[in-house]
Amino acid sequence: MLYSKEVMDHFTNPRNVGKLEDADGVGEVGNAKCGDIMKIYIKVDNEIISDVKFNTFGCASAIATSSMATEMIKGKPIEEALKLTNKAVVEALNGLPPAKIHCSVLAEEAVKAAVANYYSKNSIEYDKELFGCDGCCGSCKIAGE
Amino acid sequence: MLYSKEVMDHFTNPRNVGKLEDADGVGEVGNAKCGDIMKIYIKVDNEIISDVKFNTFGCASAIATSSMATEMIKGKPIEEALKLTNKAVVEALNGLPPAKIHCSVLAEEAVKAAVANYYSKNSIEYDKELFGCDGCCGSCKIAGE
Amino acid sequence: MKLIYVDNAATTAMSGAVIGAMEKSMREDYGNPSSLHSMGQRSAERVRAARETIAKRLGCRSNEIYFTSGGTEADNWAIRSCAKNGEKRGKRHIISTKFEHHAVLHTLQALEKEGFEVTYIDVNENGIVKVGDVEKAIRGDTAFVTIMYANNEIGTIQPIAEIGRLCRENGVVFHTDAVQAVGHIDINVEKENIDMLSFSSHKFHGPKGIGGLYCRKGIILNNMIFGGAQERNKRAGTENVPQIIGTAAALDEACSGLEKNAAYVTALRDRLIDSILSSVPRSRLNGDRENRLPGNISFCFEGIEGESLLLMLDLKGICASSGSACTSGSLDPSHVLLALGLPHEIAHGSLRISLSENNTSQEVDFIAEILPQIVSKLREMSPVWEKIQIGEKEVNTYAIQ
Amino acid sequence: MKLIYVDNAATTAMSGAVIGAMEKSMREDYGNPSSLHSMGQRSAERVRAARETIAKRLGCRSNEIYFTSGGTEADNWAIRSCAKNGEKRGKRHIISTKFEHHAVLHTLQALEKEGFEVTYIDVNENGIVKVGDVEKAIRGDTAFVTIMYANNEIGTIQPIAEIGRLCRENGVVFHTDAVQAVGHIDINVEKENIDMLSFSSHKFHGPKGIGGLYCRKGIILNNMIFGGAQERNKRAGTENVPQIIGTAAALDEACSGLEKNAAYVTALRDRLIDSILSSVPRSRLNGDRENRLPGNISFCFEGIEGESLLLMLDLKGICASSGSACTSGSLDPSHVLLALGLPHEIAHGSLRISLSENNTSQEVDFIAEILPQIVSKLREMSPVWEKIQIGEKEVNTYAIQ
Ligand SMILES: Cc1ncc(COP(=O)(O)O)c(C=O)c1O
Ligand SMILES: Cc1ncc(COP(=O)(O)O)c(C=O)c1O
Repeated sequence: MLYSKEVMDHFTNPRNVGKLEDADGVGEVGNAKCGDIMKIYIKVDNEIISDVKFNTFGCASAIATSSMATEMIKGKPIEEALKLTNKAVVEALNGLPPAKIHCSVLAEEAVKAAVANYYSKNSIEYDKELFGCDGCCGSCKIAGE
Repeated sequence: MLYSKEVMDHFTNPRNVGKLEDADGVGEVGNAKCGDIMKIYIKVDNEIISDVKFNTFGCASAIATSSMATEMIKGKPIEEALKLTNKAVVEALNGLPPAKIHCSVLAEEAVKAAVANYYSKNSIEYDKELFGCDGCCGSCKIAGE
Repeated sequence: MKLIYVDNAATTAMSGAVIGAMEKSMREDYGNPSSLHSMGQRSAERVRAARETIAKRLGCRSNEIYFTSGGTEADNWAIRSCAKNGEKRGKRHIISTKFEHHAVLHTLQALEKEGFEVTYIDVNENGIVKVGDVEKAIRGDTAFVTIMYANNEIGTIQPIAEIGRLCRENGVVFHTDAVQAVGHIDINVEKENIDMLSFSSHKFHGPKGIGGLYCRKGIILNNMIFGGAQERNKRAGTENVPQIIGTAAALDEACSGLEKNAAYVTALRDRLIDSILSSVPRSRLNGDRENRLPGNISFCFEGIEGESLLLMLDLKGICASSGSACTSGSLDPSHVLLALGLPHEIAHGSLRISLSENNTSQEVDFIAEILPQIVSKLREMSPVWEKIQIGEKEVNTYAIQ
Repeated sequence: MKLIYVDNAATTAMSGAVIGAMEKSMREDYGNPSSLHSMGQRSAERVRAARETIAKRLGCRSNEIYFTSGGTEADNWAIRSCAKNGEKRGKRHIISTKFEHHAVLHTLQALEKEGFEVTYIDVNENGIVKVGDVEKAIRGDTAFVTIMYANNEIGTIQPIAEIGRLCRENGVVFHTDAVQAVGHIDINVEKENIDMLSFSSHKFHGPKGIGGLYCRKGIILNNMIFGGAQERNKRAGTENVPQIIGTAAALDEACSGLEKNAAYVTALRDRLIDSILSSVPRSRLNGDRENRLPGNISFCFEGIEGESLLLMLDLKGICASSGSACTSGSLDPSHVLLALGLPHEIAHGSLRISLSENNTSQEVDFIAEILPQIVSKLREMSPVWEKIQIGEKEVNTYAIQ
């Protein structure tokens, strides 16, 4: 198989699909031209991510990484969400094909973008260095190939 | 099959194989370097080829053309033997592969060489034009390919 | 789960009769056709007969057929050979189209690096080359024209006979990659003014890894693979006797049943196209509605991405194809769909269903039922679809990104 | 008439198990390995497993194996790729031998026309390259060395590991055409310092028209056939799944039985060689007596020509081979025998008997009985033999003609 059992599981039964109308932070990365867009909604209560939803346009691994990433940050302190790496997502999914690594990068960045959005909305100071991505998956291409 | 039924017949049961110790004319053409030598012995009685034998070193078509050529001149007036063409031999054998046409040229030339030898021995004047071959099959290569 | 195989443009299931013929040949014809002994000559005779069969079906002489390891090698060979011939006469210009198969495109790109100039003709929105455009592109230094017979992604059939006539009139050699057409459309190289034609057996229920090149007598064919004297000294390598026999058997079967199969498959195709167009909003049929291969259905669905669609279908047992080359590590959508003028984001949402005479109307009905459900499911989780729905992002705005 | 097949160096009868595996694969694995759906991925998995099997048998990693359409393509590819790499670094000198297969020789000749310089090393009278000669030939601008593992006509085995070591020490890439050796001799590319190796399945009871190239990781492999992303983007064309599976099955079977088969075949070989040497006067074994492929017997018989010998044997049901390329329209005797220093006229009288484990001692006895009779019959009608007999023409005098 092209994809691991874990990827196929998260692709066929994606967790946390949907929108949060009253989200505290929303992050969107990627662009349709490149074939992947991820949009993550978070609800934050006492610095804890109490709820999270995603919407993704993209391939199976884009959907699976979104699903896995949301699972990995749900119920976690927001500080911890910021530490989520694409590597951790890939590992949790038991690997991705080389050409699909960029999807995990996108997932990491979507989470960060949602957190950044929450910080901005609430005028919380944050370290911009943590948010390297410009939201264009073109820059992730290097990682993916 | 590579060869016609007729070629295979003359190859497997070559007619007139052997030597004539008291030949009136002997012709040898080709050379071992090129892979074909034909030697034809004729006995002439009253300008008629009363007997003919051949020895050939060469491939199946070299043997078959020798055999066919000797059959075609046996019992014929010597003048007629001179008119034997390689084309007639090829036709009688129901064709040869293109790369093997040179064998039929060699057979024509072996007959002519034997006749020439007979003429010389008997100091009979003859038209040298009829005997174009220098005995080297290299010159026949063009015809064969 | 019973699989529904509708990826016949990628490759076809082998015909049972062809497998039988090949199995027999594998047992019997192991002699090398270059060997002089009877085992070898028997193989040579089988190859001769197979070549004859194929030649008859294409309308040429058997000494105009050369076996290759497939469509790709045939394309590479034809193009390389024509380029070399052109170069010798100082002609370094080539005409092709924007939506050729990679076997053609990548070979042309390699030639561009070597100093050749290639004019890639635009295809219309409907995926059909205009003969007039080819005419305009022909120059004094044009070495040859290579235009595919039918496109592998969108199935559109090109005006080959007319392009052939045009080339003949202008003294330019004409090659066509007919890999998708042979065995599916009635082809006669003589009548259609084709100088060179590539075909591949696995596209018409024959074996993979074998195909051939038709090269009209009189056109110089330069060797690409050197070695023994096989294929009249033009293509070295021990002949693949069982596969050659399989090719002849498959082509014979395909051409005998061509009319009947084409009618049957076309009817299935049209029913499925109509069904999808009516059941899936914002769906778009790629390529001309009529002038397409009997089995080809190519769609773009706005707001979703092809690979996930494909895999969702696969989970339901439906084996189809997306236009985009996901496995190749490329992030780009199909060059064919882009050549039609589709914006990237729409081209990403492509699906190719390619039918064969092995498919049933039950299968087609099942696809018609399942496909809209899956498209809906994916759209529900698509931020792109959301934007399309609320009109925030018009489809056309994608195009100018 | 039951045929006795002793032309196994030309090609082998397919193993029944291999045919079975291929027949199954033809029915089941029709999915295109590039397709993402389950049919396609199943084929991809089968190809992966086959590649692994082959890699294990050759002592390399599976991503160092590339499938080709046979030994010829593998040879062409390796040589073309090495030449290109050399050219980029200003190295345009190549080392090979005088008795390579035409797949190598003709490719090298094409490169010579493009400006490369090739040193063709002499082979000894016994058909074995001296490592010292290779060493002497290496220059600062040597791009690569290509020397066959075992010769196809006379069966001699070359000192590959030592040549490999020498090349490694000198930083020169080493390719070996191991088409005759793989499956017959134990080979380990790692231990033998081989950078690139060609093989062909039909030489070890596998299918025709498929083979492969081992290319050590780190050596740049330039594409020869352009198109799709198959073979890790190195060799385009839809994978021949059943033949790939057949190749793995055949190599596995050949290597499992290698020792046993080699011992059996070597014993048959030696018996037949001894018999011929003692029963046929003025016969000559070509190539080293010991250091040769288990199944190879190559003789020259003075005073007769190979093709007629071959056809006479065929009429008795014995399928063997002559050294000379009769069918190719060439009048020249084998370049291999000439490379041994044999005069043309003796080289014309060559016969190759190549045995496999399918041959029986009864068959060998039959050949030992029939062969001297046929040689006698042909010599009786040979004017060359007559001259040899009467001493008018010494064999050696032919040589200086
Ligand atoms: C139009 C076209 N050309 C060429 C090819 C290449 O053929 P093959 O895979 O047999 O090399 C294909 C299919 O893969 C094709 O569809
Ligand atoms: C030594 C050698 N190299 C290369 C080849 C070519 O292999 P293939 O016929 O599979 O292309 C052969 C056999 O034909 C051979 O014996």
